[in-house]
Amino acid sequence: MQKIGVFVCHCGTNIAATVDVKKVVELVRYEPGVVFADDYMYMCSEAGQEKIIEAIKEYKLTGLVICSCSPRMHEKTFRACAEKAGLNPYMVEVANIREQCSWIHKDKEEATKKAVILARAAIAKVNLNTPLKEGESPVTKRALVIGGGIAGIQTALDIADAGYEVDIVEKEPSIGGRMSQFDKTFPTLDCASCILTPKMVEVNQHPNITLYTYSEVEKVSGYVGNFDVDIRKKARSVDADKCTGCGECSAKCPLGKIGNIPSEFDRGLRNRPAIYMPFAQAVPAVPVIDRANCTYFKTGKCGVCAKICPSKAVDYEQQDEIVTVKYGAIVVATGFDIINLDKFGEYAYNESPDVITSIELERLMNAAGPTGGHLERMSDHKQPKDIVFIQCVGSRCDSEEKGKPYCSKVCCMYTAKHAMLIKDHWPDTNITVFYIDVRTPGKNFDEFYRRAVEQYHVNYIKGQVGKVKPQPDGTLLVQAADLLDGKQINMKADMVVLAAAIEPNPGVRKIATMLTASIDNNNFLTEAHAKLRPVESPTAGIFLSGMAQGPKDIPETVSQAGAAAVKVIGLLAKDHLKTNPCTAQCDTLLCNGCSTCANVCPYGAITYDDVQVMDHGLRETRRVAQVNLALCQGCGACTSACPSGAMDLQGFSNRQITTEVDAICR
Amino acid sequence: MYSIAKENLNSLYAAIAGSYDLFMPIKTAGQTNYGFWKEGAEGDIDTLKTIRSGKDAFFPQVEQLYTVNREIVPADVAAGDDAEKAADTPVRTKLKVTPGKLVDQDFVIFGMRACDVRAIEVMDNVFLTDPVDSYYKSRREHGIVVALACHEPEESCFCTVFGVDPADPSKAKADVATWMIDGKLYWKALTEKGEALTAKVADLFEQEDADAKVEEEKSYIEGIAKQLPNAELSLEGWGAGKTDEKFKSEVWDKVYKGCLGCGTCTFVCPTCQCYDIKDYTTKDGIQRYRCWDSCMYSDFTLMAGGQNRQTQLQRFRQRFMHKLVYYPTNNDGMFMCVGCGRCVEKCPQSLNIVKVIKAFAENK
Amino acid sequence: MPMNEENKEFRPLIVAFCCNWCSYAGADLAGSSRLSYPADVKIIRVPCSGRVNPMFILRAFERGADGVIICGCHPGDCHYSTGNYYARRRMALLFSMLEYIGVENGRTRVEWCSAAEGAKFSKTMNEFCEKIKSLGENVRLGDLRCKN
Amino acid sequence: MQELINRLKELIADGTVVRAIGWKKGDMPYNPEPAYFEKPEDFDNFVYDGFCGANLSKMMIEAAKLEGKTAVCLKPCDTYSFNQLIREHRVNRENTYIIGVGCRGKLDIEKARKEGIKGIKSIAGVDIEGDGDVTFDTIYGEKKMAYKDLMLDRCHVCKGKDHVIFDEVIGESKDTADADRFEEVIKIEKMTPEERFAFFKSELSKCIRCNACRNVCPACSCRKCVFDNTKFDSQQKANVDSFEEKMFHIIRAFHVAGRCTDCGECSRVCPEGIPLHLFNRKFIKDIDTFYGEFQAGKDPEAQSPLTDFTFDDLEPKDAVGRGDK
Repeated sequence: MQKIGVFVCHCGTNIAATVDVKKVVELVRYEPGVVFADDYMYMCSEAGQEKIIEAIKEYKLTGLVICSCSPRMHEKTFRACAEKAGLNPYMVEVANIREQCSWIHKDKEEATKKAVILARAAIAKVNLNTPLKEGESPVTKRALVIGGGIAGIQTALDIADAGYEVDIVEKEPSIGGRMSQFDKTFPTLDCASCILTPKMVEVNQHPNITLYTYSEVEKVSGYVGNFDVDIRKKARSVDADKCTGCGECSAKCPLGKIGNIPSEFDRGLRNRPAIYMPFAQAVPAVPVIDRANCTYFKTGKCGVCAKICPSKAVDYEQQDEIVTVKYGAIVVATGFDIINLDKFGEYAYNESPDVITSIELERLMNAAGPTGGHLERMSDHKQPKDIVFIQCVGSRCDSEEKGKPYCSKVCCMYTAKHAMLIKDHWPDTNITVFYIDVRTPGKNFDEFYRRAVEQYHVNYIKGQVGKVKPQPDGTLLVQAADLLDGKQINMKADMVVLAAAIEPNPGVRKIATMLTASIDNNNFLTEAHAKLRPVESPTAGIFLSGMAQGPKDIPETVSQAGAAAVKVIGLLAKDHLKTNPCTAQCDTLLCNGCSTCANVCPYGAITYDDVQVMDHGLRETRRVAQVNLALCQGCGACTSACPSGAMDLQGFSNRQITTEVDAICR
Repeated sequence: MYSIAKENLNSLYAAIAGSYDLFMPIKTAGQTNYGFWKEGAEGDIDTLKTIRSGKDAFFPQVEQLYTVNREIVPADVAAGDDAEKAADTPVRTKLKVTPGKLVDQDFVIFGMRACDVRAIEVMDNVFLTDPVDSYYKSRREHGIVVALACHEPEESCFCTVFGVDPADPSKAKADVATWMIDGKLYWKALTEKGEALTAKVADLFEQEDADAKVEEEKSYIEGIAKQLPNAELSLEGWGAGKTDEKFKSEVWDKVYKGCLGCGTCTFVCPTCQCYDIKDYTTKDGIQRYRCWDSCMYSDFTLMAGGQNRQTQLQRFRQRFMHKLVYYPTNNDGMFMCVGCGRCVEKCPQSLNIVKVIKAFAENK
Repeated sequence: MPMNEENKEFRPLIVAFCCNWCSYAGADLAGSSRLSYPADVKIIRVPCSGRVNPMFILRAFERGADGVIICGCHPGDCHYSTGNYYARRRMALLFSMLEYIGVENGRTRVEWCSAAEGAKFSKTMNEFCEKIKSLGENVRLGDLRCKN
Repeated sequence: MQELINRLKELIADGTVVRAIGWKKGDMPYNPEPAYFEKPEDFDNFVYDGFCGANLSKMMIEAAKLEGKTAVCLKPCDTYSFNQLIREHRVNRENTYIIGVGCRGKLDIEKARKEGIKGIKSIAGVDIEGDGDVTFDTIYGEKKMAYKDLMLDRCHVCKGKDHVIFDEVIGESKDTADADRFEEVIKIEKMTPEERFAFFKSELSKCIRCNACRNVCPACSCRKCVFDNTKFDSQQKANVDSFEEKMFHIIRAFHVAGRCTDCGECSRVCPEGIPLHLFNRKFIKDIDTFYGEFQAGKDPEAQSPLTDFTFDDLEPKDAVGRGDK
């Protein structure tokens, strides 16, 4: 039986004015377990706390009930106070007789009655309280960033600058991601690579950053502060230490001319050799051999690259290598890609080479691109006179299987960008943009868009394009409806640019599963809280950076990347993590091992093990639930999913809540 | 001998209920169980077997034993005269115990079959021997048993095996014996209690010399009883003193396998008399009550250390050893089964005492 | 104690389960904004609406509660991200079952109430009390023993 | 039946399995019991006929822990329960050899008793292959009943003749459904609250808390039921107050909601003939209407509706009073 002390606070007149404090004290004295009850003007004050401490010592109290303001206000205070007197802080319960009683009731008798009942419930609960202790788990002071795009780069740099070691895992041969494919960036029109490449180099040279390019995360185990990650370093067939990045091999590779291996980086607008660097400023400046296409790997003959390599870096024998590294935190920055357009036959993307996506346009206009920055049609290499841009191709799309329900957010701006850049170089080009809405929230965004309309006279038409028909004369017939003056439009174009919807990088699902990080219907990673914890995953120790979490432009991405870094730093700065003691616990004698609880746990905190149990003299090996206290946040979802009651929540146990119910209903 | 036409039974019930509580088979939601007859209730003595036996009359499934309440000893009293001390003296409470009410009015159990009447004798040996169970005793003293012959026994019946006579309730320890013959209920008081009851309702009856009729009915019933599939069931090898050989037998392992560990057999059984005692917390105290328990339950007599019967085999064996060996051993050979056949009809997995007895016979 | 001694007007007994992060905070806000609701409402703090086991609700009715209300974060705002989604399904099925066995509709209720919605909280509680008053004492789900 | 027996003997003989779980002849023509068969002679008492209604899937929880494989005879509807047990990791599939046995509807002796048939000596026409009427030879003369009229209620809403999981199938099955699965539930939903309450009160007041419904239920596979353990201090052995059987039956049904395959065992075994399936089926109906068609046990991978959600699920307030609208 507990020895409970009850302390009723006047809170000046806040409580005492409507609750007969003395009467409450008199009545709760009679409750089972109560050995002491008293009232005081301000319980939370120094003097008040002193009274509590004295009472704990004098009456050897094992539990406290404080009838005062909301526990959200002073629970911490009173717990600390109990601890001072050597009482376990979790033996304290607060009865909220201010916010939920004195402040909302006028009739003193009624309020007093209710105060007694609330106190009674708290007393009943304390009778079942047990001392709880925070757990501790160590933190590995190293972070993993998955994805080497601008998001990953920024996060990694910020963490590294704070003095922690960071590894970046990038599945492509070079970091840089989508941004490295872009030509210029809105709304300032400064060149993408000019601002990106310095950061890429910085990453490469940073003492705290280790790069795993052409590598993939294979397996993740562990939990916040203590992840174990297997990284597969795919065989590059080039010894990175020896290679000087001179590029001889790529230049001499016979397949460079005849191989027609489409370059992924240039979105297939030109070909690349079998041994290649995706682009000139690639980091690291080490080529890879594409073994699927390389003649040597297919036939055993050729071997030109190995012969001509001045530093004998080419190594056909190289094998995939798996490295296992410990991390304290993991950042997912897997970025995005654009959707596959096969389902949009009406735009003739697969029929005509002159119907292209915006990313392809970026490459076409990029000085380092396939055309050296000269805009031309892929069909006849003529410069297009009339260009039509089609917005929302697959964005804000009603039909589930065709496109995406969300707005891709960046298309309106980059289309305006494209239009202006083209007009700058070739002012006599006619540009028409078909849009549903033009969305330009953001600093200098609307001004930017208006410049396109007002200064560059880009022709914006509100309307959806119904069909793009390749014509015998090589031009494209664009059929559309003008929604504003309700006219049908038939328009000739030399080139059509599709603003294809963006989607999370397809690989993210696999990664999310490995991390037990939750993911939404559109494969975007979900935040721990949409408003208050936007860069954290519900799974502790997993953080979100960039497009993987939702559509963003570069500035947003960079700032979110920074935010994620701060969260990681905040975590790595700790030597130990205090774990919340109000966690779920499994009674192994009652557990059926049915996995129902694991199915509803938002934190992947429940695992199953076969353990030896001694059940009333019968020894048996059983599959039972195990709660990882470092991951459990104490929501209790498992406890109400568990049919046998094996899962229970410390601090809010089934019997504690039941007894509160009973006390209130007495 | 008295008689009353079947169609007038309701008035008989009403008459009895006028001066007694009338406990009898009543049909509710399609099933017939014993219950207290009230105006409008559908008395049903045609159904041979009520689902629950009549034992509730003396040993109800739930019975209030006593209530305990906390009484507050005010601070000053607890502290004595020292008013100073009183202020912070822990408040003491003392407990007030109120025993449950014993039955003190005569009541009538109507339409009990011979097997159920025999079951009362079985329970008497348990509850009325030292230490006497006052709750049971008071009910026995005030209960007036009106037994009814079984017009057409069913295949699950095997009462004759235990020497119960379905044809002649007057052989059973009843207060009144009755027969239902061709739409007429024949009534014969056997004891003083029976006479007293009869006197209260005599004016509903007609006098009639029906001994011949009754004899005829008896022999009809006996004729059927002989044809019943289990009429010849042999109890050889069971009874007093067989503990060792039976307990150690391997046969148990064969027969228990299907057992679900539910309480159906024990709860429909007229002779099972195990109970558990539980508390129910009320406003300012507890109510202590007892309720039927089943030795088939995994938590039957469970103790902190878990030293109860750990496997279903042990539980299963316990039940039948108790009925066919332990009880006879302690009660001069009287078996703790009356062959009512309720378990034969109701076991979800169709395991029952008959199968057990046969299994042992086969595996000799 | 559904009847209160002085006047024989029926005072319902109402148990409210409030999640710690939204609704309990909402109740506090109602308090600090002095938005009153009947004293018949007694709040039990739970970490999340997903913690509310149907057995708690039936227990409350057994013990003589006349109405039970569960408050949680708005769908999508759960502090634990998904708790209230599970609660929503559990309660939908439980309420439907209670209706099915003949318990009057409206004795149970789920309300999503954020920490900012003090006004909504007090309004909800006022409505709910009125509703329960109109339904009268809960006899169908009560256990008679706990009254004495 | 002989084919089944031969096959089982064969499986034991060639060492595929160590034992088989099937039905053993009863002492009455209508009460075969679930039993283990190991030696050839055990099979002399093996029976599989219309009265073999018991769902044997739950027995595999223990049987699959034994040394060596166990063969189990499952009717089409039983295989759903088995799948559900797999989903909940309660039974070891590797240690199980499932023989899907044919079924043309299972029989309920109570149906015969209701017809006043008693003193039964023998019954003809209940073999698994047979077709046509059932003949009772009783002390009180010969009685006849149509097979269909003798069928368990659950067979009138049969889930179909296909086994959803098996290693091999022996014998023909037929879909005996001739009624709407939710008819009874809808009938009750249409009553007034007072009528509904009266209905359940009278049915449940018969409950003797024997726990047969729980212990036979393949979904109720808890090691120790919440009503037997102290986690909610809700453990009770009898209904002291009318509330308790309500509590028990609502929670019993709630705990199997989304997991109950509607095998109908609860109603089959209730000694008091309480239509317990009405609770489970109500939940099934609601789940179907609220969250889309779901048949527990059909796919062992499928997420149970109560451990799942969508962002725009039905609000509890809209779950009730749908009848009134």
